[in-house]
Amino acid sequence: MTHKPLSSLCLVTALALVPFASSAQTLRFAAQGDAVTMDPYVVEEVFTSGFLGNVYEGLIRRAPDLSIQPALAESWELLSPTHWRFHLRKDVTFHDGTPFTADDVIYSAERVRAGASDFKNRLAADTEVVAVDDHTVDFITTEPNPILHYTWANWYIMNRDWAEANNIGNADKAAAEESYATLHENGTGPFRVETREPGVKTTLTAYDGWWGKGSVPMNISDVEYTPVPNAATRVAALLSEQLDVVFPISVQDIARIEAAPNAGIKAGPEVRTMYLTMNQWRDTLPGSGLEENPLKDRRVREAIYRAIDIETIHARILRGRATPAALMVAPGVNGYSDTFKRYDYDVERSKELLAEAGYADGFSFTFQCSNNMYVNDEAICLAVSNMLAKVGIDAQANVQAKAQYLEAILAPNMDFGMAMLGTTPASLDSHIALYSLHMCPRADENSAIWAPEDQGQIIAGKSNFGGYCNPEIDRLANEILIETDEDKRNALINEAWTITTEDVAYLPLHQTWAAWGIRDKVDLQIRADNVFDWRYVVMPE
Amino acid sequence: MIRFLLERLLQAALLLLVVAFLAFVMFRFAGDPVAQMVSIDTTMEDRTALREALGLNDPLPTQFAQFVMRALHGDFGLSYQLGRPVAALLADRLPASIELSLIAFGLALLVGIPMGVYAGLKPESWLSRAFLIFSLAGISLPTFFIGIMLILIFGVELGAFPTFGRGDTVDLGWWTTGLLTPSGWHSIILPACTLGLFQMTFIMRLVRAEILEVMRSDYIKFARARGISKTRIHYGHALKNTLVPVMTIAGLQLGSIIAFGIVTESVFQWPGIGLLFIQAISTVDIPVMSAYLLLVALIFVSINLLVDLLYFLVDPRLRMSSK
Amino acid sequence: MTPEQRPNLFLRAYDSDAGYKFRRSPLTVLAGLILVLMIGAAMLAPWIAPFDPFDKASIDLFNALIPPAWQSGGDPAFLLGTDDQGRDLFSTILYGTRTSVFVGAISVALAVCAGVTFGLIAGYFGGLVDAVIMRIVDIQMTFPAIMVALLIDGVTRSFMTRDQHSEMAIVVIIIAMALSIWPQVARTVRASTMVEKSREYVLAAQVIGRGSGAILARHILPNVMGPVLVIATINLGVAILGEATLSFLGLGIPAGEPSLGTLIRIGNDFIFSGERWMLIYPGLTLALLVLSVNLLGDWLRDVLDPKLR
Amino acid sequence: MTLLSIQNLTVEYPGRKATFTAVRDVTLTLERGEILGLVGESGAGKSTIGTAIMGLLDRPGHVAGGRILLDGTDTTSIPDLLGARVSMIFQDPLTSLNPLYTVGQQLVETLRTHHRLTPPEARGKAVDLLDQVGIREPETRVDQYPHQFSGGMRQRVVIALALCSDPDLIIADEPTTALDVSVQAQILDLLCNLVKERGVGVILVTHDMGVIAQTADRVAVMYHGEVVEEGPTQQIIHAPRHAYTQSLLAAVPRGDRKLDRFPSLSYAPIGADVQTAPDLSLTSTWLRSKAPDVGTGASTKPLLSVKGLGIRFLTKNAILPRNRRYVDAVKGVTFDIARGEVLGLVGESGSGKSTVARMIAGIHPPDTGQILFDGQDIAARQGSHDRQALRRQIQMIFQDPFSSLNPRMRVRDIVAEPIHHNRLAGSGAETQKIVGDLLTIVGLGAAAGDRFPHEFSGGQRQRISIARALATRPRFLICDEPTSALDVSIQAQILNLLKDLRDALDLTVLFISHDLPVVRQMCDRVAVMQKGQICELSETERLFETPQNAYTQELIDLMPSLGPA
Repeated sequence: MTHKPLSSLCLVTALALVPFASSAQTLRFAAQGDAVTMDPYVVEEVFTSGFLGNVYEGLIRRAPDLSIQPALAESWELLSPTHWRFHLRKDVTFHDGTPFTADDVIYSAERVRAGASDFKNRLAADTEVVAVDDHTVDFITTEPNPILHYTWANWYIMNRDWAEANNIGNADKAAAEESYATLHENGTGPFRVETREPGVKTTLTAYDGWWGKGSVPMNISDVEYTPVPNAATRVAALLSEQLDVVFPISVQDIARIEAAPNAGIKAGPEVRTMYLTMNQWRDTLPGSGLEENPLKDRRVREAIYRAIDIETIHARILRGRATPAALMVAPGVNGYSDTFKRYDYDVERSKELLAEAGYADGFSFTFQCSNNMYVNDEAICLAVSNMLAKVGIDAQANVQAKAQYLEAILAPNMDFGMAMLGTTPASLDSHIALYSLHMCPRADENSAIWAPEDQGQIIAGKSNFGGYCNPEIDRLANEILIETDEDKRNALINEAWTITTEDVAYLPLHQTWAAWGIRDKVDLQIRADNVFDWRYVVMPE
Repeated sequence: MIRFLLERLLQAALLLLVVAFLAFVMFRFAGDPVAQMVSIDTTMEDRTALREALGLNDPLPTQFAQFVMRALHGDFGLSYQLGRPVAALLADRLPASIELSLIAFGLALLVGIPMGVYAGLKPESWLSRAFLIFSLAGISLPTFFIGIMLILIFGVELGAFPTFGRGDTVDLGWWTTGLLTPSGWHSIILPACTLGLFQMTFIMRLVRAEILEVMRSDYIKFARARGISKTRIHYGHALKNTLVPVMTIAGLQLGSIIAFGIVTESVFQWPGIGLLFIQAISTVDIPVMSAYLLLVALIFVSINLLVDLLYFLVDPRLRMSSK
Repeated sequence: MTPEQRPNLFLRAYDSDAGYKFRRSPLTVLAGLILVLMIGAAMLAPWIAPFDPFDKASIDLFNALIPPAWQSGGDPAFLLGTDDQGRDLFSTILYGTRTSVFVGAISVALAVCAGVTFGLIAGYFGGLVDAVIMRIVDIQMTFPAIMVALLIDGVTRSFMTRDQHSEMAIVVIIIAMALSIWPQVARTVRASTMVEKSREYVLAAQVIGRGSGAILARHILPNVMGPVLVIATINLGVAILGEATLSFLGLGIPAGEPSLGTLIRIGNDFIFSGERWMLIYPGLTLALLVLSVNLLGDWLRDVLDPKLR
Repeated sequence: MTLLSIQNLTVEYPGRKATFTAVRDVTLTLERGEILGLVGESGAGKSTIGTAIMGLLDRPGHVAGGRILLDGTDTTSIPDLLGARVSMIFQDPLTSLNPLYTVGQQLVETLRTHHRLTPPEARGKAVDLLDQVGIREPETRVDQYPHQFSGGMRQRVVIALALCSDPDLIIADEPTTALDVSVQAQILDLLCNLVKERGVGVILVTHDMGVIAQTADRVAVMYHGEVVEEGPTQQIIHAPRHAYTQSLLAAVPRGDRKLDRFPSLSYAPIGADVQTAPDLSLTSTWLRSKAPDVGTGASTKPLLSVKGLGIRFLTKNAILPRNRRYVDAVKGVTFDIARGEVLGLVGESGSGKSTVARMIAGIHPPDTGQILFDGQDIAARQGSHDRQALRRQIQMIFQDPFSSLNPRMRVRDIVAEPIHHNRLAGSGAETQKIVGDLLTIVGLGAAAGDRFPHEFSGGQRQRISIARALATRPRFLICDEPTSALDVSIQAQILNLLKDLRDALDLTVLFISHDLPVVRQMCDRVAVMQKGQICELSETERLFETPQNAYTQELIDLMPSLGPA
């Protein structure tokens, strides 16, 4: 490009009236944020992992319906309850042409568990990984784990030779020097990174040597990714045909895009469940001025539950694009059952319950909310706060950006009475939801939950910021972990969900729908976990 | 002259140190970076280890000393969020901001000064009144609102201009420019107008006031009495004398262009340092934020120095007294 | 002329040059009227507004997103329609204007207090005090308001609990705006003070034996207030805009207590969905408010100090 | 042919409430080579005539009637009137030149506007012009900027600029008012010589009768927009016919002999500032009743004694003390003032006389020396109660009546401030009584207290200043150029008032002025200051008749006079 600035200036006026031309084979795609890094082990975050899933591949992958598919592993078998054997695909090469072998899996297994990797829990520290031959790898665990590979869809395999040649160390967030892997990749996936300007633009091209060619309908040759944090700007860019796919689309903008002649919407429920967590741990409730903590009383929790008119939130704020939830896991997660029903919306009953518990005049507490983490999170928070006011509960909504919000709700601050959060079980199995959200967060039987000196050791219940504690659930969760018989396991899960629902451990709200804005004639598959798989994109020729 | 410069440099260095300290202190308290860097499921142990590794547990003076020492070497550390050296991040983003600021500022000067001169020379004409009302509207409408409206009208309804980004850029090795491609120029128009509008009306009002003031002065009356032509009086005598105060304020305004750039860049998703900064705020990316602030202070100080030097060129009184 | 014969204050104001210039400019009169009306309505919001947006129990989500009364689907009960929470937009705008005017007025008042005090001291005593204050002013001017807001935010965070902090949001933003305005006031006052202090009436007070404090308060202060008034008016507009911008960026007033900026931010999310009234009316209110303030500021400048920029 | 003929000129300024007629029905003529003096007090409309000729009236002022003919042609129909035919010299040389262009650039620009000249030719001509107006080394100075010239030199440059176009007529609007006496004489000489050499007509607008007497061929006396009398200079000065001219001339202080009082010959319509004779009987009540209570020492000692007074000002600041530059504003000044005496302090601007006054008044602390008041050093006794009591007895009247009163305070509060501050009255009512008396004494009447300073004229304001100064019952009064900003008729009234008060209250006075005739009328002894030092001090009459010092001699020689009476 050697345009002279002056002549460009003249061109600008001429071009102002010409619609934007685009190559049919280039996918121009925008989302809220950028992939944080090209190093697949540094941050576990949906967008980054999903983005890297087009560049790197794991041993397994999830299909558009989230079912498990073979990827770099062609097949696997359970030799014993603790001994897994994975047979690797043979015709795979990394983007630099190196063939993929068992050694790369061993390297990846080492690196994913080293340093400050965010993906440590993909493999227990004591799991042994052994190369049987160049294309066979064994995983030997100390305890039976029937869902060992469930979380492996975003454990991407890296190339040992490339990593060592480029001095790539552990995935370390506090590194003093930039890692080569932050800006560069060497995956086996269908796309290779061409240029990368973090936060500005990333361009990718299809990898000619990709083993899966022809197995998917994909016809794009290039991808141009731009992060566009501002929702209105994203919509504007889609409508002015500067972009082919944008995500996410706010629910209120869906109608506008559907009405546009040149764009459309694909929307579906997410696998993420939105819920309210109630502080049952503190002895006094933050923001209440009370000596005690009313939220420890089950009746009060049920009263709050019944005071929330989920249908109106669903209709007005989410414009029908959500699925009210009765459980802490969504349909599609193993262990979900539609036999559970929400407590009915019943203001009178709610008031009765409060009166029974001794709070006929209501009380107040701090209600922490985010405004940039979930679909319409701020509006939902305010609506909940307004609804609770009608039964006399003053939930003082404190709406903050993600950084401040997380600081407030994470232990040890726990500076809240109630907070709104969303959860997606990484393994798409109920166990993880029970394990991290419902198990008692304590280092051992005798220590207090969230005791400062124990905080470093807490693993079970580490997302249980409300401090819900029921020994029965702890017992069930441990049984579920090692139960290999599927029917028995599902029965145990069902039992656990029955107890937590009865306890009103949490207040599940809904699964919101994710909406994708798509330029006319572009076809793609959306996934409930919001991962965007470019292999399914078909652009008009 | 040299003594004056040295004095100003010393002052500037002091100012930068203070700004560095404030930047450091303020961002030290702007939220917990660790909460941002890890996933919700990370254990307390790992969080504590990370905090230790980042040096967040060191005493404040130690942290500040390290900060300054590294800053002097152009090393602001790695971005917590992006894992890249902050200096490199800023260097990548700076061209976009500078191009936007300069185009907006140029636009403001190019349109604002003639408008101001006209309104100052003919204060009673209806066009001057129109300019004045327009300028009031310009300083009364918030930048973000103007940006949104421009996007809505020219981007969405008319589809005439891109609504975000820089368009195609050309990498010159040390500088990435959007000014060498049609789409680059196409993309810069709306944000530059948004950013420039406030400055333009501001400069217009300033020039107008100064011209009115200068035209009342004795030497203009004397020049008229000597029969010097109107054009010479207006554009030679009046405008030149107007330039001195206009330069100061306009110089200071360049600083505010950078500040308002944050808003414009965020509305138009312009990939400049302002956008980087606002993203850094929401993720509490301390190294990026403090480096940005220092950079802004540095730019501001340099502009002030430049304005002072320009003074010397324009005003002989200063040139002489410093000899 | 004996005091009894003197016309009352209003008549004198009406008859003065300022009053004359005011009457002669229809635009200024209009701006004055609008401003009085808006500020009056905002101050009386609790009595005028049909709904109380702070009374959470009265807000019904069922009423959400009703368009203005004259549009199809509008409800006469909600003149300008409702927002996504079911709050009456007209009431919310009234309360929002109240917040905006409050934030603007208090921050300008604070800035004027600080700016006048330091400007007087710097200008009158000169020397080291002057140098120190003016360097602080220089540094302060390096920081755009947004960054000042962050700084204050950060500092308050360090000694307050979270609850206190979110309750203090409005205070934080006021202090931030005040901090970003005071240098300008201080500079102007300092310049005027340096002029005034060499005037002979100040020397006369010194000869009488008046102390510095009395001279500053009784003699210099009243004579430097003219330009300050102009700067204060203009900066009232700036402060209102600043609050709106900060709130728009999400660093300002919490969403539960509407200000015009937060209303526009919320409205901006609906820019494409057809519910544009949520953006347009708060936006118009803000523009009209600031425009009126600026028009009055212009008139004040013309009357009091044509030299001010 | 008559060069300039003004026929029935009327200039009006339409205002909001009424139309102000600045010039009414004025008819004047001017010949080539003639200097017509246009004299009158402020607001008389003399400058308006000048700007009307140039066609440079400020809007909304306009010519409402009459014609101005230049060589028989109406000036409004002469295309190259400005600069080419008519030129103007303004009052303030400091602001008449564009600070951003060199003197040469401004000359060349003007020359090339009016003559076909190449830049080098124009430059040559510019150098010639500078030479003609008496600027030494014109070759180098032509490339300098206005701020590098002194006031007098700048006025020469202004004259050179006015001459660029070889005009037929020059309007000189108070060309020497802003200059020191010595410079004034040189500029006036230059102007007279140029007129003779070039044969141009000059209209000299001034308020200064002395300047007129020295320079003008004919004089037109203006009063309230009208020409009340016109005639040859000698006739006007020595045999004025109109009552206004007579009162005006009577009020001009005489430099040649001392009078007891200024003749109270006043022209009736002057009205606005004519006060009823002050009722000095009141001085016997409050001002006298409590005689100064501190330090009434032996009456033979001087009341004020200044010894080796010195002060220096920083001219260039620097971080290192050794790089700082100072100027000695006052150095080794020593004098005594006896009780009841009036000591005059004269000198040109910058000679340090005001600085001496301010040190005595306590505004600037002196760096060296002593100020003994009633035998006690008031400079050294920092902040003590005694010092405050002594200070109270020293009061000061300032030069500029427009800035010496706080515009935001009512007159009553201005006068009451020293009483409140020194707790001289027992009650508010008593204070009000005293303030009313003081205002009556200075001839304004008690009702003036309700008004603000801007409602008063310059002379009235100076009376308010005097009332304020008297409010502490001072024994010592410093008058720093108390009348230099006033018209002569007002000056006479104020000076008479000061004389009366001094007599009635037995005040001791330090009287500072650059105006030698005024000093001769007012003072018992005179000290002459030059460059921060006193060069001569003696009895007034002796100093004026037989000056010992060369500088004093020069000042007295340059003293403008109306010529032999």
